[in-house]
Amino acid sequence: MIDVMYFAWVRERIGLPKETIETRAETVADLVEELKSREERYAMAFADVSALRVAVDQELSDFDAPLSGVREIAFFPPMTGG
Amino acid sequence: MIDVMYFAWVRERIGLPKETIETRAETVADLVEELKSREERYAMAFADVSALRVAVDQELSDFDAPLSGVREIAFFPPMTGG
Amino acid sequence: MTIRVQQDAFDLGAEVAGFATDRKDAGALVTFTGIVRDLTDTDLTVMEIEHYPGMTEKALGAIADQAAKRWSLADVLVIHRYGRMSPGDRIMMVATAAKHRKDAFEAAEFLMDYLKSRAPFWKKEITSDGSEWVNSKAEDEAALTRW
Amino acid sequence: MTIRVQQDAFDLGAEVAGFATDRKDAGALVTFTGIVRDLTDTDLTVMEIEHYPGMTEKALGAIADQAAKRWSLADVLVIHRYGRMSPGDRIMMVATAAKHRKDAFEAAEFLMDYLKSRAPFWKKEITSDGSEWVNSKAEDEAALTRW
Repeated sequence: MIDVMYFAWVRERIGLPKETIETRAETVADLVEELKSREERYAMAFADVSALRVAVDQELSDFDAPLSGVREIAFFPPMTGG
Repeated sequence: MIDVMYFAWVRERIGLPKETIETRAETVADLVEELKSREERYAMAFADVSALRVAVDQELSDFDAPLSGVREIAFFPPMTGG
Repeated sequence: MTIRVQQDAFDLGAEVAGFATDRKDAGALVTFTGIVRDLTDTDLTVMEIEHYPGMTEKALGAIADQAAKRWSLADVLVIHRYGRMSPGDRIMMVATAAKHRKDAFEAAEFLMDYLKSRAPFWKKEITSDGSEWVNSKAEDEAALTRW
Repeated sequence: MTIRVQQDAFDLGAEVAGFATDRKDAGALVTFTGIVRDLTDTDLTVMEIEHYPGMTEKALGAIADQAAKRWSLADVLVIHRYGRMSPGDRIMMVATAAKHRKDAFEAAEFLMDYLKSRAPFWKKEITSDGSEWVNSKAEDEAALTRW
């Protein structure tokens, strides 16, 4: 069970801020493929992962990061703070 | 007639903040020599002109600047504002 | 070191009034304040800022920790707001206090550069024409290579 | 552009509250404040600042003009005090407002570097041991070569 969070336009495209999913995906990239195959809105949100960032357990990470032991994954566009 | 002003430790060594003098000196350096020959306290204040700065009519200037038409000269140590 | 992520407005004067006052060796205080701009080409009515509660505080703390390691600082303050703001409103501020001005300036610029593209905030501009997420700028990412 | 040379204390918060508020394109505000440090090796009781009335305002105005030419600024503020001050007191401040943070930061650093060694102020430290004029630092003169 992993909490998956979405922010900014990723949240808007997918239509929800957070969901808890059961997955056998081994990496972030695997999880993305699994989500894309689920429904069109996921396919649209993840169409270009180079435009996305991922945080694994609240730390910026990479799409090839392993999911073993991870509790929270977040997907979002590049940050625009300040 | 030129107003000559002194600031910081130059003022303290010479013992006054401002005086009006009549001089035939042609440059700032000539004026410094004239003042040094006057009295010991001037000689002491101007002993090392490399440690001094000069402003001519309220603009930072050089010791070889001409005095023709000048109304106000000021001598002081390097600035320490901020 | 103080990190605050809040919806409420803040008062720059009040924030710096008490900042680093117990550190008598701090002769230099630098502040940066980010303000919602009024865009000339459209009528910006609202700026909405979303963030990632939990990660935001951690990310800002990590950036401030890095600054404290790289420069000799008496204190660091970071405040960043989220929610809805209007043109002219203050979005965020950083303050750095140091013995020397060079440390205070560099640390403040470092904090801003990292905060811009490494803290999980997203800006959305809402105008009379609709709303749009602000795109990140290549120059903001490039600014990080300086450090 | 505002230049003030004054004996009275100033309030950083009040100064920036009204600063550049009419320029809605200014999204970045940088301030620097110089504070009288408490020296650890001696007991500094008073800092006395002398200046050259007339020339001071001109010199600060010229430095601010240069900054306004080199960077795209919405506004510039310089306040410098003279007279007697105690440790913890604020000596001076500069503020710069700009569309982008890089301009605001660079202009503030430029103003400080020039103000340090080109504006006619002299500091004297008065301690329990006596009084001494502060020496200018080679690094402050060297800082000017950057611009």
